[in-house]
Amino acid sequence: MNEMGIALELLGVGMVTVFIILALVVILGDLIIRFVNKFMPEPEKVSAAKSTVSVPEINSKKIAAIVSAVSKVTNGGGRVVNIEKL
Amino acid sequence: MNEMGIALELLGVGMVTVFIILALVVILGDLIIRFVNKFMPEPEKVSAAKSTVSVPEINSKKIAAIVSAVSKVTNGGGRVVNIEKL
Amino acid sequence: MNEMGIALELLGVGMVTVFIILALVVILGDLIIRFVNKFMPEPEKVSAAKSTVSVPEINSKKIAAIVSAVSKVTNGGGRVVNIEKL
Amino acid sequence: MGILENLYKMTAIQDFINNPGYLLMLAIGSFLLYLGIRKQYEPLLLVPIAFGVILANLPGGGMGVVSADLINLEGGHTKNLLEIAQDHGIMNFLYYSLIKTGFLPPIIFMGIGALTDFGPMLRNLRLAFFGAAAQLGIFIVLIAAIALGFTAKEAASLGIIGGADGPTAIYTTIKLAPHLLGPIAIAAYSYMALVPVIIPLVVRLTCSKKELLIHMKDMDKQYPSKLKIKNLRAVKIAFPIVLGIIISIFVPSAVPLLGMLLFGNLIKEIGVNVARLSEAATGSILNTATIFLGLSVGATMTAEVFLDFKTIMIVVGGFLAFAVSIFGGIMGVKVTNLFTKKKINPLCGATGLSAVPMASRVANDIALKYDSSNHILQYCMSSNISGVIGSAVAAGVLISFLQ
Amino acid sequence: MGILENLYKMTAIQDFINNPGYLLMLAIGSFLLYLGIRKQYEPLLLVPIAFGVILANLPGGGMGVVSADLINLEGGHTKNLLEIAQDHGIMNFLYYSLIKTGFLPPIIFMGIGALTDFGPMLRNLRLAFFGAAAQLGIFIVLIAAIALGFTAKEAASLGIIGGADGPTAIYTTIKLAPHLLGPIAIAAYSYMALVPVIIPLVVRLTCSKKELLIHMKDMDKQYPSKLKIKNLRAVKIAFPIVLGIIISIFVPSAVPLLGMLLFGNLIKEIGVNVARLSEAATGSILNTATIFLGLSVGATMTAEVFLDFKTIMIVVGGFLAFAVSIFGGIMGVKVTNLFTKKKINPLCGATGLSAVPMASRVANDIALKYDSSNHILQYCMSSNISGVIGSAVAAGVLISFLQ
Amino acid sequence: MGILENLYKMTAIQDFINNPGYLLMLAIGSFLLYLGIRKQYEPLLLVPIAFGVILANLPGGGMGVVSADLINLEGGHTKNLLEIAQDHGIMNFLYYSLIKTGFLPPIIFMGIGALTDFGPMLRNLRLAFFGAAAQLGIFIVLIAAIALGFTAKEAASLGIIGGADGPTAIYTTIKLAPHLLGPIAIAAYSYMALVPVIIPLVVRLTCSKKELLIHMKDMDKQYPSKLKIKNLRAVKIAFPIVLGIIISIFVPSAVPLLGMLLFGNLIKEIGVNVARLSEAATGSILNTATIFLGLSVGATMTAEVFLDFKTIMIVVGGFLAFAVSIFGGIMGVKVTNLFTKKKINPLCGATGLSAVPMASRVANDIALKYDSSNHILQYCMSSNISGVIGSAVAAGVLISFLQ
Ligand code: NA
Ligand code: NA
Ligand code: NA
Repeated sequence: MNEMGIALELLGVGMVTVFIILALVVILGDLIIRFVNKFMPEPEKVSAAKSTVSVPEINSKKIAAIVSAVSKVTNGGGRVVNIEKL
Repeated sequence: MNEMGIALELLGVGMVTVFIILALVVILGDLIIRFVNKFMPEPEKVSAAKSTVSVPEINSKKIAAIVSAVSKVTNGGGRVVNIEKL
Repeated sequence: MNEMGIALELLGVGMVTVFIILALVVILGDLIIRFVNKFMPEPEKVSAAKSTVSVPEINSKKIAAIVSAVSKVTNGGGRVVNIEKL
Repeated sequence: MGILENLYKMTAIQDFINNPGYLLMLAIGSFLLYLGIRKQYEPLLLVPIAFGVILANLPGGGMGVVSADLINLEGGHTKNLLEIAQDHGIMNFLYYSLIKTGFLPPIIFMGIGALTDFGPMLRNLRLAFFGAAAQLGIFIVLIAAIALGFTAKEAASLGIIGGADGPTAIYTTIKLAPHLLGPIAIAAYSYMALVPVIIPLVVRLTCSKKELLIHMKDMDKQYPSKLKIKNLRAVKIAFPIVLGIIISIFVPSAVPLLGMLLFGNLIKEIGVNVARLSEAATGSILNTATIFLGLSVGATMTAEVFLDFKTIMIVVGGFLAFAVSIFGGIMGVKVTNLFTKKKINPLCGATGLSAVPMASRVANDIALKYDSSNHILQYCMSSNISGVIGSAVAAGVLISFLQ
Repeated sequence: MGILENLYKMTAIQDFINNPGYLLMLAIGSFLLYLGIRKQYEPLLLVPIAFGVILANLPGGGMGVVSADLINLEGGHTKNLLEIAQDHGIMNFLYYSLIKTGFLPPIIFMGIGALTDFGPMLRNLRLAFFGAAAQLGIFIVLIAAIALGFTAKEAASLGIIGGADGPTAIYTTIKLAPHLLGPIAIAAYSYMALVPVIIPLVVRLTCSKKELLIHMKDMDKQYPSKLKIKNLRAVKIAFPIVLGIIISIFVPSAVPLLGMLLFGNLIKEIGVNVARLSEAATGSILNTATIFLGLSVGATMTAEVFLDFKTIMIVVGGFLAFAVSIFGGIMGVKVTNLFTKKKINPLCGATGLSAVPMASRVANDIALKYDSSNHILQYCMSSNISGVIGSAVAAGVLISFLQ
Repeated sequence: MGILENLYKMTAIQDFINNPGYLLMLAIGSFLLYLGIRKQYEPLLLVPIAFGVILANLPGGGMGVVSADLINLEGGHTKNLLEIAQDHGIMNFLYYSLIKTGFLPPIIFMGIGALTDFGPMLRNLRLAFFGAAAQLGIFIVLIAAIALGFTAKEAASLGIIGGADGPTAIYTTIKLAPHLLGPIAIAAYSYMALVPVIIPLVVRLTCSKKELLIHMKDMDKQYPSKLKIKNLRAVKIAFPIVLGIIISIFVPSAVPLLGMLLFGNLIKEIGVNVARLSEAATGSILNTATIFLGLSVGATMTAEVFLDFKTIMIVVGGFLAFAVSIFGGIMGVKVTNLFTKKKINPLCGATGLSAVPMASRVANDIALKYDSSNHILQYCMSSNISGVIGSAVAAGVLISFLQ
């Protein structure tokens, strides 16, 4: 049966491909980690300084403090829609 | 006059339809309220519990704290629309 | 050479046009400033009153207070992007 | 010499000399900007529309919407969007992909739905009925316009201004008389902005002081009848679903508008689980749609199309449609009051014409002027919101019969 | 009399009498709404899909997606989008411009990529391999479906539900069997929502208590082997770029999905310098795409298309595909455990089928039930995330061979 | 055996062997990513462009933009967007609907307008004039390119890089020489990122220390002449309207760019009443446009198109255009200084080439190095902003004469 032949071939090709690709994911990931560990082991300082900017470390306590501060000064009329770390 | 005939018919059909529909709005609204009052008079608790699950990153206690803080200082006029974990 | 002729003409037309337009920018800007200074020297009160209606009534002092509060708790890393009146 | 000639040819100066109508249109565009910016007439729509008018009337800029004759090919085919963009520029690309397709008005209705709270209507459900009477202006002006020589399709597009609902007016006009889109849209939004003038005018002409003093809360206390809602959230979720299905069975041609309105409302009421969707519907989608709707509706108003006798008729007819709709709403209440003991303030009928929530605020202000304890805002909101449904239904009837 | 007749003709009542299937579809749409709203089954997708089903089955509303036969013209040409909108309304405009073009699934993948953190996968890289075994259900159900009379393309679209990935299932079905889009999308999202039921079921049938007690952190301490990542940010930036290129060379037909996924991930990892882009990708773009995808996928489910024997087969087959995929992942671990000293908890294989991060949470809960110190969430996330890649690769293979 | 053969056929390995140019393009894409991510060269545009280059050069992925020859049909017709998507995939769908139509650059200009503050220009209006002189590089490089064998249209697209304005360069190239879009866009954005290198270079070659010490604030005190603005808000609202109309009369072909720029600016200046619109223009619309512009511009750079002698000429010519434009701005100041007592620092001319506000910052830094009290940022901003208008006008002239 032709359709069934295709189906069986797809089972073979498909599973083999998926296994190859995810093996590649494992291998490439490993190689990238090794490469980076060897050639750029530390987050470079220039970039690091900049990158800390990118992870806004405003923790929830601070948010609560801000929110309550806002509420207070606006007599309940204001709301903090968004706080961005600069 | 043909166009005028259409116009008069539209006046009739249109106003009748609008009246029927808004009567249906009143009737259906009434029925829905009665139905809900009878079969689900209280906001179910299960659903409420589930929905806190769906706000994943910031835990519910913190949210409750923030929300109550906001409510308190705003005398109920403020609302926290969205809190995102940064 | 025909293409080169076009090129030289474009140099002429183009630079002349750009100079005319930016001269117009200077002249029109000047005229608008003079016109506004003469006919609406002050930010009109009516419009201001109207706009406060539509503007969430969070005045600038309050905003300053909020912003400084945010700066303080976030060590200068946060910024209030938007405050909305509910 | 040749350079100067070429330079002059590049400019649009000769076009203005040949057709001074362009200058008039630029003046009209600037006046609309003045209304939107200084007078704050529905600035969210009127500013983009006005700028669209200006862009469209800068000859040589290629930003005016061209007639459908240039888009239609033989055999019922049309140019495709890529050809439209290449032949007629980006504004026609916008207009023919977003407006002519009828796409944006339902999208805007989705956003409006997600901003609308049916709560006040559910709490005063009976008053919702007066949203029907306040559609009268649509059909009266339709008849008048036909008497004055408009075609039925044009007359319907003119009448729908009396629904006091911008997207509904635009949607109906796209379907029935797209060549009148610009003036009708502008009339609709301008008169919506003039609601604080038009409602008091009509009320003064039709209502007695005694009627305006009818105290809604006192009446409620005297004749308590309202159903108490025990689970508002469940009602609010069920309402748009049931309503959408039932209305759509009666007026299927209103589905694109009402369906999207109620979808928007549904995702609002479901709440946190689909908050991403309602944020998009009321935020980026609604705002983007507003910009492109405004610009491209404005860009339909080229000198050739706008400077026409019909434009003046639309300005006059649109005003009449508004006024008659308010009158209809008021008369609806008066007639009801003849048969009931529990009287209704006729201001709760005047607000049946949509224009949410401005009409209710204006009506509330009038009521408070007569009796400072007579807060009727919540009552007015009921007919006000139902007026949105009413005009969409009327639009559906018109489209269904005339398209 | 004539008026009443016209009024009746305007309504859709006769359509419901002629074809009661519409009513059934409205009931199905309402049931899907119930699942999405009350049961909270993937509400972000299921609510728009369900509403799309309802809109499509309001006869006369013109909101149902029409067959491609009505769009295709002779000579390999199709109607253009403007013609589609004018002939078939805005829902077909949406469907044919955004879905049929294959546009939205990659756009949604971009957003998912920008929301995905590859960190847990990079920290437990070896476990990523089990994302492959968990694609078994795709191919097994494909074979079964062909045996039951589906065409190869239909069978592949059915099988891909076993990838447990909504956009991938939709993309594959658009390419191979667009007439089955509605039921397949609904099955995919419904079963994703049922992961907390399906995983425990399969685990109970296949895993011994001893296996489920395998303690992942203890194993890590006993057999420490993992590479320490010294500069996570650099790895996370390099990873999507390198991976995207290499995978795409092997399975080019997966580029639209995986390329956009990895682009989204890249802009996420770059951080502040392109924050505007990742905000757009995860915010307005993703949300807008979700609304329009849901509505128009739902709108494909008109009575004629849905009420078909194949729909039931899809419901059954989709479930099987899920179950077999979970089984495959578990067996992958069991086989591996035969050859290694460092044992892996089979739950870390069960999560290979995508459904991030719900599958991992469910697996973690099961592990904790057997041993309250056995926190395996981070381990599960590895195969869970790699399962997304795995099913996109499987989709690429299917499209490449069958299209 | 058959399976392995089929598996191999599915991969793109043979394509790379047949055409190693793809590998070179992947390397170029990776290098551009390096510039965008690590060197932070205009990352908002360069990262999407670079990823687009990578996607386009994964053979078999179908993500490369195809030649217009494959899109054009006989009789001036083109494939419609649905056919383009089905025949050539989503990237061509994006490119032909958003870029080839000329849609996105004006949309991006709208966002830039809504981000631009004309205040500094209005306060130092006379300096705006030097934005004209700084367009010199456009026309000089145009002449040079024609001398080297480029067609007039190609030469104009190359020259416009000297306007230092990304969207303007892209818009002009779409209209005149779309086959050069990729390299021209990349050159434009790369050199904009290199402004901190190019301006000091040209300044060092052309300006004496004495000139660079000219103290702008002292000059202002010595020769006070400036008009005081009494109502800045009114001026800022009137300015874009009046300016837009007048400029558009002179250079109608610049309307799509300048009209949208000034519309964006107008909604910004109106403020709170239309805040929803300016938020959309600078937020979701601008960000979405940037992603899709970047990806699809990058995707035009397939191996066949890019690996051409002209690409190198564009790289060299683009640099020259930048340098000559800066030179033109400086010479404009020097010539003016010959005739006036109130001297101007030539750095205020160097900033006439756009690249807002980076050029001004760089010029300010140079001035401060010579005299730490000579803060010229506000002065530079005037010619810097007017440079945006200047290059859009130049683009209008080029398009008007050559299209
Ligand atoms: Na109305
Ligand atoms: Na999967
Ligand atoms: Na410039």
